[in-house]
Amino acid sequence: MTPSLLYAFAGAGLCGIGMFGFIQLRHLLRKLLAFNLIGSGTFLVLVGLAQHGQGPDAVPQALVLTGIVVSIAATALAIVLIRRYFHLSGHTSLEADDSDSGQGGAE
Amino acid sequence: MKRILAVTLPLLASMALVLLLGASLWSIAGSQTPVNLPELLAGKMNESGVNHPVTAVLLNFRSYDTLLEIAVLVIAGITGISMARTASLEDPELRTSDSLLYALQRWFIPLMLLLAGYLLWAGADRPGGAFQAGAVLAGCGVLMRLGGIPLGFLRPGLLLRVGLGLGFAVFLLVAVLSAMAGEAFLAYPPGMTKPLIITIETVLTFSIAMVLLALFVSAPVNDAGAPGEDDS
Amino acid sequence: MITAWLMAGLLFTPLAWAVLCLLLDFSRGRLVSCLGITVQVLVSLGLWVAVAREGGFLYGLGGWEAPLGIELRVDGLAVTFILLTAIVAGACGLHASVYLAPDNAWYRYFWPLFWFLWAGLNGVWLGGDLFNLYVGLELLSLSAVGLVALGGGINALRASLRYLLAALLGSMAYLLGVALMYGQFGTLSIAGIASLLPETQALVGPGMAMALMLSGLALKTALFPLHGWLPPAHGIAKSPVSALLSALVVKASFYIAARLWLEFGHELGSTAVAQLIGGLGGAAVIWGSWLACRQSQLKQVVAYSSVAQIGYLFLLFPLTFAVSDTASLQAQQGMTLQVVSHALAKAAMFLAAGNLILATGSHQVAGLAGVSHFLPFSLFSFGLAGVSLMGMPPSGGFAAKWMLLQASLASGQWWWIVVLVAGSLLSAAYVFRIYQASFVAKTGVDDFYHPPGSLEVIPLLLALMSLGLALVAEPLLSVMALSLETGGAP
Amino acid sequence: MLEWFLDLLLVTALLTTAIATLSSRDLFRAVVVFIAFGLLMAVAWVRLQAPDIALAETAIGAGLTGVLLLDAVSHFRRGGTVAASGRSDAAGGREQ
Repeated sequence: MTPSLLYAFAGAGLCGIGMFGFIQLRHLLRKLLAFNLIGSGTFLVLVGLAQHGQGPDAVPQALVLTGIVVSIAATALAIVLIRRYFHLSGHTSLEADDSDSGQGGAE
Repeated sequence: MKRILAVTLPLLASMALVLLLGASLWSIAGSQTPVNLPELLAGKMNESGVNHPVTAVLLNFRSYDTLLEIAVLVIAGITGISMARTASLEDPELRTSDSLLYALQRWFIPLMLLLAGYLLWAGADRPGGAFQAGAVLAGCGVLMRLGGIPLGFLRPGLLLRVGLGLGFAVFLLVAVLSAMAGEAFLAYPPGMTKPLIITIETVLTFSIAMVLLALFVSAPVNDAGAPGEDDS
Repeated sequence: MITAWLMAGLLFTPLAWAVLCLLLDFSRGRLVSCLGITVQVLVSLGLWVAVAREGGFLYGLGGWEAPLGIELRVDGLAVTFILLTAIVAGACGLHASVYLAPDNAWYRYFWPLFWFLWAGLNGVWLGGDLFNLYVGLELLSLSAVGLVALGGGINALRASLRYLLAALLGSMAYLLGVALMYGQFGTLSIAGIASLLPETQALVGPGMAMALMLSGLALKTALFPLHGWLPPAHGIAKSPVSALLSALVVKASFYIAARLWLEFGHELGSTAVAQLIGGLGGAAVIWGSWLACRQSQLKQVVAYSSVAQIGYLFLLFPLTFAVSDTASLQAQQGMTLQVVSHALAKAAMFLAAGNLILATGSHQVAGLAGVSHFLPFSLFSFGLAGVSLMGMPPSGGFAAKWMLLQASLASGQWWWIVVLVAGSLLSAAYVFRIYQASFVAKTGVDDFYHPPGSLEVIPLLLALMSLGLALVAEPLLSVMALSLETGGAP
Repeated sequence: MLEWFLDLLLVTALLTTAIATLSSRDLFRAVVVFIAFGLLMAVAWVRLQAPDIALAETAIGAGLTGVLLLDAVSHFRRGGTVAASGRSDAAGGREQ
């Protein structure tokens, strides 16, 4: 057991917490927070596990940097979509009451 | 009953996930990795053109990842500004007449600009680089915008789109030129590695900052009209 | 040497055109894109011919080899899918250039997203590195979400948000699997891991990694019961976009799952897992087709049909696990034919559906009344594509299902035959339902809008290709089978 | 020994803030706790000898995401300009 591995386990925990929130929560912004928690957990697992045996490893660190940028891009995009969705519909969750008419309908 | 089930099922599922993950982490930690990538990396560092291993991986060994990652950022930016209906950037709603913010602005913005420059410069040898510098630069812009300083270049227009694409375009150009000169896509010609990496990092810093700022600005705050509602 | 230029062109063109189109408005972007489509189709064709002649090769990006750098795996299957992408995406692009209204300010962003999508697809077909595939998948998903959201209406936004959340969760699960794989093996190269697997003792970690990656990819491929996000997104997007999504984007994540299964499945799979995935695929075939029969909106019918047709692909998993080599080969060939024929047929179907909606001004199946009399041409391409989906000879769908049937027989898994037959019957039902609606006589004069000829020709050509696929299946399959080992030239 | 203690403390804090982020009833608070989580993550990256990620996490993860999220929350609080009138449940983010 090394500190790195401890963080990897913490990452696993974060993934679980995030996963629960992602499924359970309705509010889109909260879902997004949960997704970010899963992301952080995954990154911790990636680096923590790789550095467990052999000390600092630049490759997973670079991967995590890439991953962070990708996930901020996704998060920011999601926020823009959520805001516009709220702006037009007044809903903050997908399971809105008009879902029966929401199937298709537009071209 | 249904409510309870709706809570317990995800709870059980995520607990199972954690347990399984923990077990596999424990199992993996017990064995040595058959490939020692850090050692390989250390052996090739002198060919990479920079002294900082993370930068070497990001912009040389795995530069294709970085190229695609910037593409992802640009996509997010494009979709962001496609949603944007900001009629005017000098919207009163956005201007915060907070004295604290004003003070923050006066002191922070020069400092942050300095920090961004340092991070960019440090990237080749020490922790730092385009992403961090770009993020700090974007933070600067956010502060300026919150303070009501009109950032004209963020108006959805050609200038903004040039800004979004510039870093990516330069990166891509370097990639394809090196493919023409050398043997493979993104294989920098020998001797040119360091200047090329520095160039890419500099333009990327600006582009990253632009994208992030565009996404912040493009949040549809003050538009009432739904554009072309569901027709084609 | 020529392959090096072709590879550079293949990687460069879509990305460069994306940036270029970002600077232009829709109409100019249309001109530039037509040029780009031509270039890309030629380059893809050139690469396909090169690989067909000389065999596949590995392409180290940046001049670095596998464990340290990223290697692209340019083999027969990959170049076939690249060519397929060039044909289908090119057709969708051309259709979109006429279909989308140039005066709508939103559509200036169509072309950049379209090109980024194409770049992502090529990246996924070629990817040989687990993490690079993750970035490629994200590129694909985000541009697809952007394209769905481009309409901007409430329903489009809801569909794209649902799509985005599903895609993000799927990629995160995949990335978590990648993290475990890296922790176990210290490398990200798929080929490298495959060569290390037989010597590995403790398989708990890689097994869990595999499970995570497969479930993430299944979510992104909309495998039953994780398909909830697909019909709204594919149904509400503009027709050329729906065609792209259904024909190509969902195949990308499936392709990765199939590659992982074929490379790692021997060590990490088990009969139970293989049968479970196959069972979900079978359920998708039945359930998707059943729901397709019950939709009242035209594009929803086509979207649910995608859920069903994707299900067939997952029969690959049980039909390649612990079976004879011939059965496994037949299943793989059936799978590739199914991907190709479904891509062509579904693109044709969505584009034709778009034309029909344009013509009738209605999204409802019932709104098609009178179409057969006044617009037989639009209906014809739709019907031809339907023939391939049903799996009637000599279509590509028939060849694919025939291969899968033979593989099921050869491996003694007769229960998949039931799925194949039931799926074909149900798909016949939903295709004929459309026909029936369009043959309802409508009194009065022809008040339909007649789409321009270029819109009509594109789906027709795609449908004909899908229909004639079985005739050229033999040479196609021989190229698809070219792996890196059979070739030799780098 | 002290380092182990610090690591354990940090891990506990990470998990606690994560749970607090998701269980907080008020959306604004949730975002604030999430920003705190991002800062703790940055410390964790320092402990993992990954200063690059620590910098990125502070600037991007905690900083920019935080600003974006806060901005969005305030937007929800104000209510949408078009359609939110009469839908008070959507504004505070309290429906679950």
